[in-house]
Amino acid sequence: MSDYILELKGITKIFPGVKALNNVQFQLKPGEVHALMGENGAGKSTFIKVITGVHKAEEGEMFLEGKKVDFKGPRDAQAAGIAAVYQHPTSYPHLTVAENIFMGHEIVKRGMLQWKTMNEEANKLLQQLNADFDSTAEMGTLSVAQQQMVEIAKALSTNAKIIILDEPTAALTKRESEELYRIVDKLKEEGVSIIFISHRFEDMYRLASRVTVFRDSQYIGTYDVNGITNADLIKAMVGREITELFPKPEVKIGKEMLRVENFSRTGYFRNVSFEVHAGEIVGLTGLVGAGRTEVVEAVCGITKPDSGKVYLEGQEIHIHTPSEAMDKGIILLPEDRQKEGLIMSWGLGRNVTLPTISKYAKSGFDNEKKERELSKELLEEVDTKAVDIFQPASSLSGGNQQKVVVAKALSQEMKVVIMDEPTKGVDVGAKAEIYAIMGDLAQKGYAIILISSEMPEILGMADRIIVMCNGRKTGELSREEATQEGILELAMEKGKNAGKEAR
Amino acid sequence: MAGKSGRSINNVPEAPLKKMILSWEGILVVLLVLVNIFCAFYSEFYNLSSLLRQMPIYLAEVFLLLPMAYILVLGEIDISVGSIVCLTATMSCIVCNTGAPFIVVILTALAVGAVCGAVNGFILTRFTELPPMIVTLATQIIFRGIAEVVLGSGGSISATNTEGLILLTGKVGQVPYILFLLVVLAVIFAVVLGKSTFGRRVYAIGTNRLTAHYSGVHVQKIRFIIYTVMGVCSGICGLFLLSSSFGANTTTGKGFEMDAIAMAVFGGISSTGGKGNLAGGIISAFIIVCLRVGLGQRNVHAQVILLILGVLLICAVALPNIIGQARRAVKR
Amino acid sequence: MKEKSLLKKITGSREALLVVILILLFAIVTALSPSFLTPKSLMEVLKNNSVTIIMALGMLCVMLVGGIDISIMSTAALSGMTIGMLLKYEKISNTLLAFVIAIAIGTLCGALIGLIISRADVPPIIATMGFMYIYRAMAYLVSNGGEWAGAATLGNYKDFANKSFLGVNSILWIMIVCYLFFFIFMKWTRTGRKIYAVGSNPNAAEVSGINVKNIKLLVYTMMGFLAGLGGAVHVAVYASAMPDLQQGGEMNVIAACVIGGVSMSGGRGTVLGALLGALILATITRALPLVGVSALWQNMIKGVLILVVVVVNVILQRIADNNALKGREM
Amino acid sequence: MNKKLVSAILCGAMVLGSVMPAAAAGVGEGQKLAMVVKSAGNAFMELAAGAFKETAEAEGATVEIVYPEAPTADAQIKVLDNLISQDFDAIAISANDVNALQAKLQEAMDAGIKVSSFDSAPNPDSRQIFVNQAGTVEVAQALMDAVLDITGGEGQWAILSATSQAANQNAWIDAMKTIMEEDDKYSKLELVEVAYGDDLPDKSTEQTAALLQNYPDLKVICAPTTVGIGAAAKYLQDNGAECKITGLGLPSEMKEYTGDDKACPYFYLWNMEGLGTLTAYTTMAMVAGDITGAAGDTYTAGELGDYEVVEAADGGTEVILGAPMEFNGENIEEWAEIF
Repeated sequence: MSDYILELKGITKIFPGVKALNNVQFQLKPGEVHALMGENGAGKSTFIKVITGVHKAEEGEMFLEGKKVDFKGPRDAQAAGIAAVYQHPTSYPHLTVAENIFMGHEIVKRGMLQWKTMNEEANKLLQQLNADFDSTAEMGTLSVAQQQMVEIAKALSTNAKIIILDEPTAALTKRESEELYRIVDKLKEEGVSIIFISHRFEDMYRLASRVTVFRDSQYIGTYDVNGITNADLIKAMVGREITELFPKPEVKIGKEMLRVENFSRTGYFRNVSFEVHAGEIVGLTGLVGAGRTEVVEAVCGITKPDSGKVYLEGQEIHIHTPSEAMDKGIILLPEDRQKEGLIMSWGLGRNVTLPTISKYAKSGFDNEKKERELSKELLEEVDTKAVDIFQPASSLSGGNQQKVVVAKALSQEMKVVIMDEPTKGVDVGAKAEIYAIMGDLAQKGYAIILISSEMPEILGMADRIIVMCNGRKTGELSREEATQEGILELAMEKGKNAGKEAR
Repeated sequence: MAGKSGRSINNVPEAPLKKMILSWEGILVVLLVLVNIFCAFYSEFYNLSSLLRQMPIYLAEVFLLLPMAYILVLGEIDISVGSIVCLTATMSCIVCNTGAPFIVVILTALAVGAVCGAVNGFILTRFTELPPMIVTLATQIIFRGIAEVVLGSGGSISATNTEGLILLTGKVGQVPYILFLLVVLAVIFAVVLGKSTFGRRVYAIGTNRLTAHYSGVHVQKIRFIIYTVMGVCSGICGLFLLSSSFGANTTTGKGFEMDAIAMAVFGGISSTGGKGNLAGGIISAFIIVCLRVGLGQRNVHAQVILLILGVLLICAVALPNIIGQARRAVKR
Repeated sequence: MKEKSLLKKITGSREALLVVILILLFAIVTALSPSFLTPKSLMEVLKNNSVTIIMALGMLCVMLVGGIDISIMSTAALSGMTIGMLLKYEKISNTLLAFVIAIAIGTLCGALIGLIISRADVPPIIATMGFMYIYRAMAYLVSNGGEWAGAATLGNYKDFANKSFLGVNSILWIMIVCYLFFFIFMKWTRTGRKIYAVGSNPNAAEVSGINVKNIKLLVYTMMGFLAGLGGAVHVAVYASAMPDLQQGGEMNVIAACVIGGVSMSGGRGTVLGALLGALILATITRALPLVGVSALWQNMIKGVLILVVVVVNVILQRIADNNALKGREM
Repeated sequence: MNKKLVSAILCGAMVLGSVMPAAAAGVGEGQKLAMVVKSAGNAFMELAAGAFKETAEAEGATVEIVYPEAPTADAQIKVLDNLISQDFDAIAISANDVNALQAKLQEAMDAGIKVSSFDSAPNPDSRQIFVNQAGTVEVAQALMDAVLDITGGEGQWAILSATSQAANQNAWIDAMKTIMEEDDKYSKLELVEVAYGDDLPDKSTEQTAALLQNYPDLKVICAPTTVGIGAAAKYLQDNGAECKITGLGLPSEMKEYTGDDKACPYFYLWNMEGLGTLTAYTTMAMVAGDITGAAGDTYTAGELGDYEVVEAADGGTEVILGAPMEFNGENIEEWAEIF
């Protein structure tokens, strides 16, 4: 009998044109929580898909409890007791929670699905996870965190011996992450082995006993979590040292640029007021679903607010469409790069120039030469790792995609820049670069609103922090007075000012 | 700027000529030549003058292809155009019979078409949840239904004042006016789609509607404009049909929407949106016209011609995919 | 929690809404023409729209996976015409055999479409448009260029539609069996739920080990099966087979599904919804001549009614969503 | 690349589509004739087309039967364009619309092609002659008398037509209305509605059902269209309705429903094959220069006998095949074998 419940040796996986994994190895001890880290594009997700049988490796061997196994598809892995919770919830929005949990291993009697039993079983699992929703709820109506919980319930329902969590906390708020930690601890106690992928160091320190690092499709090393420093780990991941993660420059705060007064939209937010000054970075935080994104989307004309006023440089403005906001210099970098920020199948150049194309067009006709020059200039300015401006946005890593989104914003005349979760799913190396760009923009005198759920990011970058809860602004803290605990308290001030308790 | 590595990003495009030859449009041009050679051998009557003489009635449908390409690039579909053609032909015929100046007849056709298109556009932009297919299916029934009501129990109207209509069927030498008009419009539509900022935005909407909206593209406005233009072009089509038959009836333009969509798809414009260009669509329109004329001149059964077109259509879309899959399989 | 249960109520009540619309329609039509609401008349509504009602089931499955099939009536024509000709020239005389042949042809046609769509990645609307021409042309070829198989030549087959088992008309039986089967199949079997899963999130389906391609193949094959059956039913009900039978009828089937709340982008739709949609459409078709709408106006009013039904559906959904938002805690 | 394969398939399909002519000697020697039917898949048309082809080929002519892709005037225009390109001597057409083909048919005539029409006539300006299956008035008269007879002289009746724009249907319906007004013996008949079944079985059935529900005392439905009469007869017979049907139909389609105790006591049709034959002789005579299509011309149509061109009601000229034939319980078996 082997020491390891799962062992992979010499795994190589080739996609057309790319070696996604190059001779990597991995060992998982029974009952341990093992973190798998590395920058985006390092091959973690591909590696997971090899373990779960979604991809088949060209070379290499895999041993489960010492026995060599060869998965032909996801079903084989499932049968062998391996379950994965993927980065993007792989749920079926139109189906119920119970169905999502039991998809693929439904309870069947005489060829008929046993709905009643499945619903009951699902409810039991959900209770174990302290979930606050029913198994007959439709998946699409749940929040991201709740969906994540369903995914975990799904992994549990297969009685898996090995559970793989691929960035489960990326979409979760602090509080929800705590909930997840609790669940993972509980699983560990029950003897389940867990592979945990995350960009967050706090996740790793909190949960894992060992950590394996991948870089550029290669295996770098496996370390004991207690025996490695933060800096060493970053070095292993990035291949170089990062001196300062939050390069917040000292900027003299200028005049008021944007002021929002008594902004309301039924069902999303109510009576939100704030202002931003030139050179200032204002952090807007709160739990997911607190209405942060909705507020700025309404400011930018993407949705319509029911009431409220917006002032730009002291003048009241009326914005009805996104293009009006852009004309006035209010630029939004949307939260979801792939769905809202970029056209993934388009070349980088065209993505960058999409909002501004008519500005340098000659009587409605595109000036392609100028367009190419401009996009090259902007993409180089934010230091995008790209070969040419014609390669599709989908070929870039998350961090570089975010840089393209920034370049797209830079192509416009900016006064106020609103960045919605700019580092979500971005690896640590690229994060630092994005913070640097942010600092740079502030120095140039733009007013910046930074929406983020990541506490260190908010604390590290913002001059002033606005906290929202349940559609209301619950507090405002200066850089000096802000602490993690203080923000959390405001962010969870559920029902304190609201009329009646939810539910 | 911080973290500047001085990395340079290439912004010189590939040689356009090479790209052009290997593209679907390149293949289509070759196919157009082949079809013409084939037809010339197949039918003893197939020559330029017979082609030019027979072309106008087919070309009327090509007017529908032009805006239909935009709609397909948007990732949408309009199956009401055949009915708009019917309604415009009917209304302009009525106006024509009152003895109104011909320019009024033309304006009527365009205006009626524009109104019909705008109705589609209005419903679709107002109720964005509704799929275009079902809305235009309903208006397809409605527009033809209005024509049926207007035409009354005879179901047919005939032009009594044909002076202006005859003008439309005129020719320069052997080349009919309609071909000139079509070429001019085709160039305009193709250039606007391929080279203008408007066209770029249409592709943006068709590829990722949400990103387009976030990037300041007036998604609903553009959709409304395109559906209205679709109506206007249906008006032009209706006008030429009116001039070729000196009348209209309840079956005028029936099934034209499918013909227009088939031409566009054969030309490489994907029905899923964001892909293809009008050059391909127009070449494929001429391939289909030539093939139909050539086969028709040997009196091939109409259903057999449709069968051939059906096979061609599926092959045109399926073969590149199958070849691509095979190539990938071989590489592995 | 409150918002969730409200949303659930709305999505759950889509069918209830349709039932209300149907009852309203019934009430209006009956008020204007009392003879509408008699068992005989209702039976005729079902029988005369049996082809649409049966095929709506297949279209439901196709639309659930985000596809569409506009070739169905050509498939029906090909299978219907084939058995018509076989019966006419006395190659076969057995009614059951005729049904089997028609269904076999339909299934084959559907499978071919499914293969092209699932294996060669051809967009469904394009593939089925091509096959719409192809199968229709084949129906003409089968009919020797345009022969009909009339009542006199169909032998026993034509009596099938008038026979009753246990006091219920045989065509109605076919519908009942189809709907019962699909109701169970879609709700209680793994394969049925896989169809929903593929439509709801194809990528997730792929990852969780569902063979998306085979599911697509399956739904188009089932559609073909029902189209073949529809062709046979058409020949039985009208006692005549013509190569142009049911031309343009595919749009009725699609409209029935959309009215019944089946989403064109996949994932949403129920067997009951498809049935109600088809019944609403059938009632409209039946009612227009009954309530004395002039022949000339019938098409236009039918179109307007379809548009009104789908638009009203959207507006009600919006009102419901809005109410759900208002109910949200702040 | 892949297109080569496609063109190979194409060639195969086209060879199938072409027909080799047969040679013989007769009136039509060396003539090249085309017949344009209303649409493919119309059994009724096939009878006339078959007879036309057989007759003309027996006389030495080359014949093409051409089918438009859809039963519309637009599709017929495309077909006519093709025919004009091919140097035909004559075109015999059954028009989908009275006026829509005028421009094309005139172009054909200008190109020296003789234009005859049959079954459904285009307007007088777009044809040189119309071979009328039975005089419009004669048909209307026969149908009116049938209605009078079956109703027993009084009561409600309705018409179930094809489409609202079918030229021949409308002509008969108008003629029937005129006859009804002019003669007192029809005064007790009440025409309650003209319904349109669009030549679709389901719509025809729906319309029949609606007629019965709306007019419970309806005594007769008159359907001058083959699809309509078939669908209505099936509906009436299946439901054992009191109401009877008469009209114009194909004996083979109507065999099941015809007889004294059945839904249809009797109905009419002309000799469809005779129509094809007469059209063939008429067309050949025009090409040969024996007639010009003017009123008063006479010619011999093979075994059908001698015919004279007369003025038609619409101002053009026509030849009339003969009176419509009555099919009833006694002769239906026999005729159902023939067509």
